[in-house]
Amino acid sequence: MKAKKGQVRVITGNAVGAYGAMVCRPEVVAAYPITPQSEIAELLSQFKADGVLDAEYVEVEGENSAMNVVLAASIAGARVFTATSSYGLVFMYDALQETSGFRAPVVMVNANRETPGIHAVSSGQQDMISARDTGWVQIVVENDQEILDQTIMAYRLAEDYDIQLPVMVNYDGFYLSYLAEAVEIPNIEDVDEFLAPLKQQPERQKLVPGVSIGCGTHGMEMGYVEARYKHCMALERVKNKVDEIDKAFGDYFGRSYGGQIEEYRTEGAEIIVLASGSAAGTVRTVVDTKREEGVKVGMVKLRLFRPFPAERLIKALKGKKAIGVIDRSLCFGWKYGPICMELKTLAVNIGAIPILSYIDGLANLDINVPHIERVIDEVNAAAQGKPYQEVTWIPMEE
Amino acid sequence: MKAKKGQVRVITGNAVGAYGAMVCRPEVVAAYPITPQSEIAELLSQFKADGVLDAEYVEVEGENSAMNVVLAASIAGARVFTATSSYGLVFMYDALQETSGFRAPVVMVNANRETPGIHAVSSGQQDMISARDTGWVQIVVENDQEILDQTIMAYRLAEDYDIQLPVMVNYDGFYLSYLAEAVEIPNIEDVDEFLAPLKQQPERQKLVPGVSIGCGTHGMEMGYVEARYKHCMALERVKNKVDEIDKAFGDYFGRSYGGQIEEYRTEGAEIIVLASGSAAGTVRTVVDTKREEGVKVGMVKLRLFRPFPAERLIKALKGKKAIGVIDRSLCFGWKYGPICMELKTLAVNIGAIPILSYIDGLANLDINVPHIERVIDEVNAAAQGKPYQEVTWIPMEE
Amino acid sequence: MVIKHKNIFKTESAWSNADEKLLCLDTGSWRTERPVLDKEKCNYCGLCALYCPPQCMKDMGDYFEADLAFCKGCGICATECPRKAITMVPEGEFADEG
Amino acid sequence: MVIKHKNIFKTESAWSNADEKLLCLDTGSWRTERPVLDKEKCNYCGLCALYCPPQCMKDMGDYFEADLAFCKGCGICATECPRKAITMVPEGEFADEG
Amino acid sequence: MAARMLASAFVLEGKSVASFPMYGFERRGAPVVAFTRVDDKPIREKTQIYTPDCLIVIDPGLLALTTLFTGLKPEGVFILNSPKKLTEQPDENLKTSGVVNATQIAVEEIGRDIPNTCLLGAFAAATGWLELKSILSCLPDYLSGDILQRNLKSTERGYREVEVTKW
Amino acid sequence: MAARMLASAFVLEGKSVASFPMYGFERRGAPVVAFTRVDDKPIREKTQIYTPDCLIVIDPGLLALTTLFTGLKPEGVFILNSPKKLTEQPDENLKTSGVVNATQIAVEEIGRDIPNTCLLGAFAAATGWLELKSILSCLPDYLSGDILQRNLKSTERGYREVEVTKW
Amino acid sequence: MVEKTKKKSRVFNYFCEEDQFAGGVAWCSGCPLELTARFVPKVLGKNVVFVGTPGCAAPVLHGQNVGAWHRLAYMASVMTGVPSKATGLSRYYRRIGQDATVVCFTGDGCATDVGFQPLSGAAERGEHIIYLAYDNEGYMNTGNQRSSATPLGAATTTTPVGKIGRGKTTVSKNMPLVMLMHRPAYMATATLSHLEDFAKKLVKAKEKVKEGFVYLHVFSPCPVGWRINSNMSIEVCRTAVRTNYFPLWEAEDGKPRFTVEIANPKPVAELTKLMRKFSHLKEDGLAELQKAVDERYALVKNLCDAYK
Amino acid sequence: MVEKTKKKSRVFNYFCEEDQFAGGVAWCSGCPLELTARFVPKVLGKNVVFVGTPGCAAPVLHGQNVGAWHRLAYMASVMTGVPSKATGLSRYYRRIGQDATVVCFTGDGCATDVGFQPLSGAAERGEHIIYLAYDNEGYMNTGNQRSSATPLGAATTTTPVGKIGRGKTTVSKNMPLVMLMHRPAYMATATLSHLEDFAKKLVKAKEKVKEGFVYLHVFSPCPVGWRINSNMSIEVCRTAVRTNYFPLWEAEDGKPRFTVEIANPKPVAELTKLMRKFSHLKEDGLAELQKAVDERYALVKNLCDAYK
Ligand SMILES: Cc1ncc(C[n+]2csc(CCOP(=O)(O)OP(=O)(O)O)c2C)c(N)n1
Ligand SMILES: Cc1ncc(C[n+]2csc(CCOP(=O)(O)OP(=O)(O)O)c2C)c(N)n1
Ligand code: SF4
Ligand code: SF4
Ligand code: SF4
Ligand code: SF4
Repeated sequence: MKAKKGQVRVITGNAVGAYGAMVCRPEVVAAYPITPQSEIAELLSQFKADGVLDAEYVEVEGENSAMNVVLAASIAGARVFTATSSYGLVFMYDALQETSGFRAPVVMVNANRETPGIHAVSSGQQDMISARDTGWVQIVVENDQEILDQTIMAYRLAEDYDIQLPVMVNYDGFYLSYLAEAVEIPNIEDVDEFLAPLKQQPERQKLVPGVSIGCGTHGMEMGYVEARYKHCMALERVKNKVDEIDKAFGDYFGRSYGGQIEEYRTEGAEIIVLASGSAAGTVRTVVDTKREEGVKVGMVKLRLFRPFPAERLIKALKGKKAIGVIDRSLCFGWKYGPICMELKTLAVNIGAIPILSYIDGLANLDINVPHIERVIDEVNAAAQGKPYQEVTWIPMEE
Repeated sequence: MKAKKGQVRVITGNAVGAYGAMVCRPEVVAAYPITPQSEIAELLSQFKADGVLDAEYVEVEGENSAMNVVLAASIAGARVFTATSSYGLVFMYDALQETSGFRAPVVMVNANRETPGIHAVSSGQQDMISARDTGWVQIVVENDQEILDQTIMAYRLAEDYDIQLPVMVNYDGFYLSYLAEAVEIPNIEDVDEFLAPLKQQPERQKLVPGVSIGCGTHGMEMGYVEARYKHCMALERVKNKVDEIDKAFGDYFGRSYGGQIEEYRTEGAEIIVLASGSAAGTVRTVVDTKREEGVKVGMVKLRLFRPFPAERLIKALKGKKAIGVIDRSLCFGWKYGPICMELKTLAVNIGAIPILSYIDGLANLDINVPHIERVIDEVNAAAQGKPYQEVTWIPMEE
Repeated sequence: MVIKHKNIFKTESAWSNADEKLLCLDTGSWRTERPVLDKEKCNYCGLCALYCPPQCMKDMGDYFEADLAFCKGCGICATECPRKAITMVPEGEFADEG
Repeated sequence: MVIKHKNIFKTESAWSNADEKLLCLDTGSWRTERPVLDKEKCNYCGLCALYCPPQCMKDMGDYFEADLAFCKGCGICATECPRKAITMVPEGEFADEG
Repeated sequence: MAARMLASAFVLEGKSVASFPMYGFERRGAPVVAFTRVDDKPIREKTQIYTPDCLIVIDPGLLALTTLFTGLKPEGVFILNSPKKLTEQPDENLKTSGVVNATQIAVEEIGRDIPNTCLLGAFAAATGWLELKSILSCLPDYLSGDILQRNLKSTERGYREVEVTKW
Repeated sequence: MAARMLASAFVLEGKSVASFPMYGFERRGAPVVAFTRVDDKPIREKTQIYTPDCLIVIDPGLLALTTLFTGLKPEGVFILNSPKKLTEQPDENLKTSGVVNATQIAVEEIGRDIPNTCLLGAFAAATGWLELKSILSCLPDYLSGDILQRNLKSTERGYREVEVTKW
Repeated sequence: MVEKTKKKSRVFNYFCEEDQFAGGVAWCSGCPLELTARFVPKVLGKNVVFVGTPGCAAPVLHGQNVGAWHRLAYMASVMTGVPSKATGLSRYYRRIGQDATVVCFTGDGCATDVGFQPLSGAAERGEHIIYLAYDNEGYMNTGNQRSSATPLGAATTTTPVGKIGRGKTTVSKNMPLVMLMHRPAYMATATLSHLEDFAKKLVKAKEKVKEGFVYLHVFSPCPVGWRINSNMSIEVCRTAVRTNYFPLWEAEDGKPRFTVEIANPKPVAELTKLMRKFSHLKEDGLAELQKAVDERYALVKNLCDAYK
Repeated sequence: MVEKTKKKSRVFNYFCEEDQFAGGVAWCSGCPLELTARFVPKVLGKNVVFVGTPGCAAPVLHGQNVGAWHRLAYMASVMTGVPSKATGLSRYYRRIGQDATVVCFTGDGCATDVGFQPLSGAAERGEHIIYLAYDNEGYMNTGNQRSSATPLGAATTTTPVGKIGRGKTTVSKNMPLVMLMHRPAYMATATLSHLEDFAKKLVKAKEKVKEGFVYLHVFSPCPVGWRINSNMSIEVCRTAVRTNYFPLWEAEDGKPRFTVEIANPKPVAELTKLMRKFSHLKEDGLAELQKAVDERYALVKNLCDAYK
């Protein structure tokens, strides 16, 4: 560990997002306000007004433009940042696809919120799920400190020459965006140092005036296939890269998160709860209690959602007796929650064990201790060969 | 069969889409032109100019508005129609989510095309995949006649009181949109008759001026969960409904398509090719040849993509020895093609047999006979226990 | 699945209906000041009632009276009254009334 | 996987570069008529060259000449020439030339 | 469009047809390919045609393409729009060819460089797969009025003026 | 905001804290709830608090809520902003309560109806979980200038004027 | 004792309907938006169908579960879809002969920014809808961020004042004139200090929407975001008119005319001093703002004069 | 024999750069868009960065695999993102001191319809970009569908003529004036018959974009879609100017002035007869179109007069 101790402040998840961006010295920032993200846009504006942040700040007229602005600036060579949530995320959908297709290393934080359809200003991971086919890297974090640390790691990942992909850092809106915790804000020079390895890499292609070069050209037939193939291969490379960067971050700053997934008390565990986001924190506490009661339960926290960390999940879950997956969102057209549905793709590799899908915490509802206890009890029973229910909408049964 | 013989015309898939809409007597139509769909917008305009189509036709300024127009008209009580493709589909993404969340029985045809990111004016199912999390019903068809028949069936499905969901009818852009085939256009009175059962059902809620009633209200907490739950349950109901309507259509018009999936020579088959869209037609011919050669191969054609026809697929595939899945699109973040990835979710139920993923036909490339022969040969080898490659990008190996 | 949830909406999607439930806040409790009328000065022009944002002024025949259940105490009526017939008085002074 | 495909792009994404490959169509073949100049009438004002959409007129010092590799035969030069120095002649008449 | 007219004509003769064009990226000028399948049974393949029975070339410039005849079936027929006659067998696979100056006929009859219907006439004559009258009776589905009349003439002239060679 | 100031004060005393509000749909006026967790160990739960150790009520109107005290731990503390004193034990679970007329103090000191900092003072006094000076030294992180001075006063008065009852 | 005239204001005569809203709705104290929302259906009548979106007017358009804030029909929308939804409704209602006044009711943020494209499109198509934009010069519901309608120099949470920052650096989008150039069947500016003027315009809007598109731009200060004392918000409206900061005019078939003319306009400082969002402006800042105001007023005046 | 003056047109003096395009580019024969695309960088120079989108100008912006149609830097975009992408580029280039002229190059369809919102937003923010909209009055690349810029009565594939249909039923969006009301640093209308006028405006655009936003609206008839003989497209441009159908003007800092004034404007029928998209119009149809043209011209004229 080389980094000096940073400043500890009690700030909200949103403020953490803003600080996380700021210490990475983005050069072009564009954002449009939306609950529960607005505070980020405001704070970055304030940083700029106070001369603390030396960036172009573009007050765009909508999210679609926010993404286009940072995409283009990134292609021109800038380090860029933006932030959104829900309605904003789905309104920039075409731009999201373009950004990953152009291989622009944009970093965005997304404060998870329910998507339009049924109007709601409330927490839920549906927006993240809605963007799973955009070709972005998607990471989910659990608490405020992780928002900050992951934002820094996101730059190191996105701008890596072997990756060149946009990265979305997701955190639960409301539950984290407004949660004030004590957070250590690293010194900006230490962040410079951590991101310095990027400078040793070959330069990525940039759009330069006066040079006969064009970006976003038509990929014709095999040109198209090639570009898509490279995109998919880069996503494959992301998996190990996430582990490596997490380790490097730990070595340097003294905090690390397990990379693609985190295993919590999985050693000797017979059953596993798979969770992501802020709910993972609560799951930890219940795992501890249940362990004390003698239940051999562990938790796997999904940190990387895109690309889906298939290999590490298989490794972590192989040999277990049953799994419960908690989803804070829906997978339309399937009975299971989306993370559960994707996990089941690996069922053949994991073994034909019970995988129980739980849908909970939609629309600001709590994923609380009794809910998680229930999950563990049911998964435990299933592990012992008892009959079980494949899918449970917890709130509908209360 | 009761319907009289319709008029046979040699027209393109797009024209078929326009006729398909017209015979259902939509009251409000909105569309924005885009290759390869534009012909639909043009033909519907011409029908209207010629007095053949008695509908409001709204020449919107973009696809996002097209969807909003028909959504609202539908909520007011109208039968509505729209058509798009690719860039248009992803630009109306927020509106797509709203439409399904509002449970508006909008019918849309989508001429499949590659999505932005890498610019391309070419065929591919990526747009359909990009919309899989919108809560829409998504159906894929194989040929021109099916475009027309499925459009009619789509109204019967969407407006069914037990369903009340928007339905997207997908067909391969270029390969079908511009393909001229002889198509039977049913008599409009027969279509009226086929859709008449909708009139016997209870009326869905409509937005009426002067009445204290509001649509798209905030679903708070359990209100939200309830609405989402109903949405998911309606999607579950779609599955059987699709089978029923297909049967009813067959009884009445003499053409039917198998409902959620079609099984082609699956009886006695040991290996299966799972395909969708226009490629399925070519697969049929290769299956026939291979059968003659003694290979016990059959095809399953995926017609319903959302909701995913899990139960019928399990039934059709259980006991087979190996499966090859042909995807004309990608599932970012997974190695497999998207339909293959979803199919694998069912692997535990189907049995631990080899499932081979093939990615082919991107960006207007052909999914041709040699490719399909290769797929069948490899799947056949895998069925015999030979080692196999999990994922193959066919064009990259050529 | 044992659904214990009792449906909130009769419809498939989320429709609201004021006849079923008219949402209403106790905005009277926001008030820190209360409009007090000097009936002598009032000439029943109704400007106070017209400008009152929550439109909570009741027509009393020859003067207007704020509905204290809803009056937010903004003071617009007092400012806008051409006759200065309305005064804003701190709520504290009415504490005993309930 | 045995990748036989040879990369088209050097970069990760799709970048084009006219120095590497300047796309160019044989637009000369679109022509059904060809501009023919009467040098006597021409006063070298250059309007034909300025208005020519594909900008295919070459400056020959005291007159302009269409590059027949690219001239699309639109006839604008002939229409716009203030001296009527250009005539459009059907390509058929030049069939033997090539 | 011509491909569709051809398809309609075959349908009139009781065949199944499937016809589709592949567009280039460009607005115009770049080669556009159209495929038409004809069969007695329903057509299920939805692919490009790699081994055609007949090749119709509208732009004689394409003769320079080395791959032009790749896949053309033995006994295949080749129809060419060109003012010049073929002096030698363009491809060894090729047994029958029909050349017609469709551009000129079109310019004369229709007044514009739209050689397509003329080539349909030539197709019917050179292949013998289709009656001229089937084509003629399909045109009114696509054209009307004066333009129709002109195209009917152009088709007929194609039928009559095509020069068929057996190699 | 008040919840965050409280959290900061605890951090100053070396505790771990996690504090978050739940917003209603409305712009203002509707009840807004904020939760603060304090612990010696890192806090991992990210849920609402169902069984609080202390309940601070800013709007006395909420006393009418029948569920107000649901979950309050035995030995729990209840802080109320009200001009009126509590004449009877509001809930049988409740052992300690502190009442202060924070609205009035705020109006007097700050000039506006912002009773929050005053209630923090009352909280420190009634619970004894926190030193007054920890709160006071946190306020400059959130406020400045004249407003800070006024709030400091308001906090102190809350600390001094809260009327603590043990039931 | 003062002589009482006992004559109620004429504005009452424009009302054809009771207040359609619940007594207690969650608008901030003193907010003219509340007055706007309640006033509009009183004049337009029961067959108003509101189309609305997130923003401070959400009570106009979003119920909560089965509950609603008012007794009118309405449709909630994402910010990107308001006028398009109104189009769908109005087209169908007209088709079936259903009497309806379809009213889009959004803030300036939706109208000038993230929902501007469909608004412009609906105007171009001449849809039979009324679009009412209440202009509080920012995104208020999300916490007072700048919108395209935020004026030069104003401090908002995204154009904050700081060491370097001096409020918004560009003038606002001149939305009334931008919309005039769309040549709606009818359009007008209005504000809450001039209620009879507003009522007349609503009456005209209801009439002219039968011919085509109607746009209403309502100046609606935000006491909370602009930092105005709650009792002064109507006075702010009035002062905006009297300083020519917000001139009152209307245009039938593209021909503008003033409905209120100000003989001796006051300086804009009279307006800015009523609120604190401009309190950091020094003399030069105020002079710049005054220049922007003058320039804009001259533009409207020129156009009005041309059509006299 | 006519006396030869041997004096080359002055327009040549505005060129500072060779043609940047390949000799053979896939624009239709006689299309003024091709002339526009080739003309612009000749005047603006090598550091132009084009941002473009699908449409007939795609060659300006989309290469094909590694190949490109021209030798300039460019960025391709979806239709919804052009001015926002230009913003991102221009902000960064200015920040690092890179000389660049960022030019959005789109059709009217993108500018007035599906890409209008970001255009309006960029104008409001005063971004340092040039937005050039070539106006061929429809979506040409997708097959001549109507756009918001399609004029009253014009037949397109989505406003076709038929038993009932009579072409477009609404007037076009008055885009130049809508943009004027955004008060760009500079804006101008231009067309291809008046090349010196156009060149001067480009030179001014390059200068004024240093101060803020620049909008150029270039009338660019589509020989194919409008059904004009290919040799007549420049004449159509000229006639559009001479009939006041498309007046030539510019506005620095919001102050419009004519750059070409027409003494005796010809009736619009002189224009419509040069193409077939209006050929179904009877006398009344033409009269309506004439009225629309007159009304619009009067509006510009009033504004120009006001700033004289
Ligand atoms: C696409 C999208 N982006 C952002 C938001 C977040 N949002 C909700 S309300 C609001 C402000 C609306 O401003 P305005 O229309 O002016 O209304 P006001 O809040 O001022 O009443 C915003 C940005 C949203 N709902 N949708
Ligand atoms: C979101 C979206 N919708 C539709 C299209 C299809 N499209 C491609 S080009 C085009 C027409 C563009 O019109 P305009 O901008 O006027 O350019 P022109 O074709 O006239 O040159 C359209 C609608 C698209 N590319 N993206
Ligand atoms: S405004 Fe004043 S005078 Fe008029 S009715 Fe109200 S209180 Fe009376
Ligand atoms: S104080 Fe405000 S809310 Fe109360 S009556 Fe007066 S104007 Fe209405
Ligand atoms: S935030 Fe402003 S505009 Fe919104 S309700 Fe409150 S005072 Fe009115
Ligand atoms: S379609 Fe029209 S605008 Fe497009 S290149 Fe051809 S002539 Fe020009």
